[in-house]
This record gives sequence, structure tokens and C-alpha cells, in this order.
Amino acid sequence: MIQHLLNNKMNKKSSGEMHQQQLPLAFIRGEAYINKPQDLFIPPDALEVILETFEGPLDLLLYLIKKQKFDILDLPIAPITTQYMHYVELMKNVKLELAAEYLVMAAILAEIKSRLLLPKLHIEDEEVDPRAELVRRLQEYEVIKYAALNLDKLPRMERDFLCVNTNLPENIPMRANDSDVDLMELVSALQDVLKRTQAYEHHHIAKESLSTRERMSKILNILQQHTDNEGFIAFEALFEPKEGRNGVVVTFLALLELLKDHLVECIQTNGFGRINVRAS
Amino acid sequence: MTSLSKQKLIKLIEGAIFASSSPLSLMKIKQQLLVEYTVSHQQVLNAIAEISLVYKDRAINLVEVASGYRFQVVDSIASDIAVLFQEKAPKYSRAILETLALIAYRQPITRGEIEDVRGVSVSSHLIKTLLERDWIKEVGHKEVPGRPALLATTKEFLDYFSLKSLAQLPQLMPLSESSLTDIEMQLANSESEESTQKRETETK
Amino acid sequence: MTSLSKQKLIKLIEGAIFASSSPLSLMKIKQQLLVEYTVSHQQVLNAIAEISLVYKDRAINLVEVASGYRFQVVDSIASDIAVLFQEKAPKYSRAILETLALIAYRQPITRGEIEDVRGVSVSSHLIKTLLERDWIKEVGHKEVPGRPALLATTKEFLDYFSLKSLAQLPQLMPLSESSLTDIEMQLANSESEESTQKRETETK
Repeated sequence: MIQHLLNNKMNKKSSGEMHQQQLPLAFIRGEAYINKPQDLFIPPDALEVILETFEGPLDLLLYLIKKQKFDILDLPIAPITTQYMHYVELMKNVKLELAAEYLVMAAILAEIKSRLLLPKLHIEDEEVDPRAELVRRLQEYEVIKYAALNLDKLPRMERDFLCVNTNLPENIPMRANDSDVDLMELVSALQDVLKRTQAYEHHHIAKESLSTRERMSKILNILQQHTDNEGFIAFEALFEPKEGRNGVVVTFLALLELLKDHLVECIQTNGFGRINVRAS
Repeated sequence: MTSLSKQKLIKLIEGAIFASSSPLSLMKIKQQLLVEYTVSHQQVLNAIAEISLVYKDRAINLVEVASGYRFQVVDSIASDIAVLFQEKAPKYSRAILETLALIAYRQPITRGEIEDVRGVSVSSHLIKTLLERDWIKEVGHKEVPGRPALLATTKEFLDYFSLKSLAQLPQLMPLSESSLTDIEMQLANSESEESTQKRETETK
Repeated sequence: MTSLSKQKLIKLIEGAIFASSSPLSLMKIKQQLLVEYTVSHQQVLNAIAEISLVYKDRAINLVEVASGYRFQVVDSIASDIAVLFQEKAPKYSRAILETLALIAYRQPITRGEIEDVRGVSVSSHLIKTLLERDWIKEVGHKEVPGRPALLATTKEFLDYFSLKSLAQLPQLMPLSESSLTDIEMQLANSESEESTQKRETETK
């Protein structure tokens, strides 16, 4: 009964042929390789070509419907299945992943066919015609397929238009944009180091005065910049009376530390004479 | 804040668009280039319009794309000039174009949804290529099992195709032009006939 | 071989110089761009001269450099435009921060000493980054084999962190047996009599 109805539809469908002829088919690059596939039959030696030419089972099915008037409303199920199984065997050696996708399509087609062959009474109310779902998918794919072709036709940088490339003069220094550092990042960085190292180092770490260390740098800096008099500078000149007692002590401690590390040398040519300091 | 002569304003904007390797946005012009000057939005637009006019008949044109303004060699001589550059523009496969089209027209979309429409799997390599070209980006995750990434196109994609917005993408093919319309109609007809039949059977 | 109107010739050469990412040589103009046209050497030179004239007072000028012709943003606005191309620098690595922190809190210090504390080697590149940033400087050499440079922080370092002196560096959270203690306490301790004792402890 269904078969009968469908056959009628098929006859009516021939009126749509004119429309189909007008469809653009330029996308089929591998057409020469596919000699009149009346159904889903693909010559085995053309298999690889087809895998490259079609973007998948939907693309292949679209092609067959348009070009060969392959009728999904009346699927020749047995030969399709046989052929598909044959391809899948062949594809295993080429691209297993793709083979699986084509196999899924074959399964869908087979399912559609089998459902159509079932007596009508077994079709439940809410059940959609399986062919409708396939047609919906094919249409959705078709839309995207042409959208992709149109996208390819859009003017495109490099291929269709060139962008202008102008340099700044070479002597213009690019202002280097330096990374930002937060002071607390510095603190946490040091704490990390200390945490890492305290396990084996805490016995050796003596209490150090930060101000002494700073003063050591400052003294070295003064001595470095002082190039007169063979680099010697008067001992007294290193002290800043206005810093008060604490400042003097810190400077003195710093000098002692520097002497210990042989970073500076002190020279006193005669007893109670002038003490000169220079970087060693 | 200092004011700026019209001439100097035009010079600054023109020079900045020339020197910029990617399209220069209005925001960048106002907030970075002209940050130290008192210039109104309208003054900037007027200056751009005037620059555009100056280059109207020259070898290059000022064009506006998604992320801003840039100069382009005019189409009429582009192919003559292309001979100077040995490198051929890359050709993109249908797989890439179809995937890109799906992302462009159906964004945000997951890889799985792309695969559903195309009927084939989409390789990670392909997605990576599009990500590396800066044509697509992940804009979030779909709240379904596996939380797949949602993909969308970028401004760079629009720039590359000289588009100002997604609305300028070519229209999708109307369904009426689909080669499957006949089949769909037949199906619809057969369904209605079937359902009539069915009702008849039921009433029996 | 076809002839070329003066207008078209100018357009082609102008467009080609614009599109080229490197300076365009006369030879390339004649032997590649214009290979299909009958154009004399003088005509090409005239065209270039005319292009040069057109851009004389614009934001960009045509300049001839060793390898050919190119457009260049004019000097007078170049520094204004350069502000657009500051790249956002990446955040400093942990290694840089730890090194900087050690130099700040333990100065003067040698690279070897920093390596000892951090337990990993400190690259020259890292030290160079800090030197170039003007945050650290060499203040001398330690009299040990190899005379390694002693590193200390600079005034610029203090300025950047809005500190008047290193004494304003934040105190570290008390770590057991930490080497760094309260500066105030240190200063208090360094009263005359105690200082001798303290030095003894320190040098032990």
C-alpha cells in the first residue's frame, strides 16, 4: 500500500527534473571518476578519490539525489547494504574513521527502508517519518555546504586584496612597556624562597640588619663614583652627621662588613693620621 | 589637555592607521592616540571622512572593517601587484570552509554540533588551525555532559574577509532553493495521506 | 606589450610600494610589476617623483632607502604614533621576582649567593632584564675567586615602589629563624655597647 503510494509520488516527481538540472554542480571535482553511480555503488578503485571529493556521507547522498536522481523515498535496500559492506571492508585499509561514517549512513538508510516496509499499523502516533529526519539533515547540510562555497567567494585578504604596510621611521624608539610588579609580590616571592630554603639553611643565617646592607650598597656606590685621588675618599666623608648616632653606627657596621668581605680597603699612612677608604 | 589643529588631527589619525599592522579602532584612536588632546568624537569622525576622501582616487583606499580602519590597495590593481609577491594565498579545504561557515552562521556552536550537521567527525587539527588563524575562539562551555567548548568567530575573521559585522555575511540559501524541496513536499503529502488513511483504519 | 597611461602607471607603482612589506626596488618595479608593459626608465622615475610630491605634506612620505622605495610615517608625528604600539609586557616570572626580592633584601649580593639561596641557577638574561629595567645595578665586586659582581637595588627601584628608602620595604611575615627581622629593633640593638657583641654573633 505504502509502496504503491510512493511509486505514485515518484512518477509525479519527474516534473522536478528541470529544476534539478539547473542546480550548480561545479563543486564536484571528482565527477569524472564516478561513472554513473545509479545507486550508492562506488567503483572500488575510485574509493579514495571519492573520500577526497565528498565531505562525507551526507555530501555523497546529496550528490546522488541531485545528479543521479537517487530516490531516498524508495531505497533499493539490499544492493546498498551489500555495496556499503563491501566499501567498509575496503575503507578499513584506507581511512577507518571515514568508513565508520559511511557505514552509519548505510545503517540509517537500511533502517528507513525497514521501517517503511513494516505494516502501517505498527507505526505509532508520535513517530516521525524517518525519511523526514534524513531530509532535514540533508537540507541543513546543503545550506551549510553552499554557505561554505559563498564564504570562499568572499574577497579575502592575501588572495583578493592587499593591506597597506607602512613603517615608522627606524629611529623612533618603541616605548618599552614594562611589566607591572606589586610590592607585595616581591615580599611573597622572597618568602617563598625562604620557606624553600629554611629547612637546610636556617642554622647559617645570621641576623642581619637591612639598614646595614643598604648602607653597604650606598658606600660602594659612593666609592665607585669617586675616582679622584686614586679612588680614595676620607673615612669621615662617608658619615652623615645629620643622621645622628644610629646612622653613624649603621655606616660603621656597613664599613666593617665591607672590610670583612674585602670589598673596601682602609689605609692609614701614619698613626692617628687620616684614614682613607677605597673600593678594592 | 591641549587642542589640536584640524590638519594635525588628520595627520595623526592618518599616520596611525598607516603605521598600524591591524585595523585601527576608533577607541584606540581616541583613548590612546589622542589621549592627551581635547578632541570630540565628531571631530575624529570628520577627520576620518576627510582622509577617506583624499584617497578616494588613489592606489589605496581607506576601508572600515570589524575591528577598525585600514588602508587597502584598491581592487582594480591588486592582481597586478600580487605578481610581486611570490607567496600564493592559502587555499582552504572544504572541511575547513564548512566548519568555519557553521561557526560563523550558527555561533556559538560546539564541535559535536558541527559534526552532527556535517555528518563527519571534525578533527582537532582543523579546529586548531582555525584557532591559530585567530578566526575562531572559545566563548564558553555548553552545560551538557563533557562541557564542550562553544566556538564563535572573531573580529579577525571579519577583518580577513573585509566585513564590518556578521550581518554582512552572504545570505544563507533559502530553503525554497534547496534541491530537496520536492522530496520534502512529497513526504509532507504522503504523511497527510497516511494520516488520513490511518484515521480511516482507526475508525473502522 | 601594452602601453600604460601615466595615471595607471602611478597607481601601480604607488600601490606596489604600499603593499610591499620591504622597500621596493626599481628593478623589481621594472622587471616584475611592469614586465608586461612598455614603460621607459625615465617614465618610472617621473612617476615616483610625482608620487613623492603627492605625499610631501601628508602623514607619510615616500623615502628611498638602500634597497628601494617605501612609505614611512613622517618624523614629526612618529613619536605620537609610537604610543599605539606599546605591547603589553608579560608578567615577570617567579624567578625574576625572587631574584629581585633577594637583591632588595640582601644587597649587596652576588649572583652566586642568589643561586645558593634559591637553589637554582639564575640566568644572565634574568639579571639583564633587571639591569635594563634600571632596578638593579652592580655596585662592586666581591673579592672571592672570579670577583663576582655585587648587585644592589637602585633609586629607580625605590621610586617605582614609592619607597623613600629600603627601610620602608615591607617586613616579612615572621618566619621561624628568618634572617630578616624588624629594622627598628636592629637599629635599637645597634646601640654602642651591644653593637660589638652583635658583630661577634654575626661574624660567627
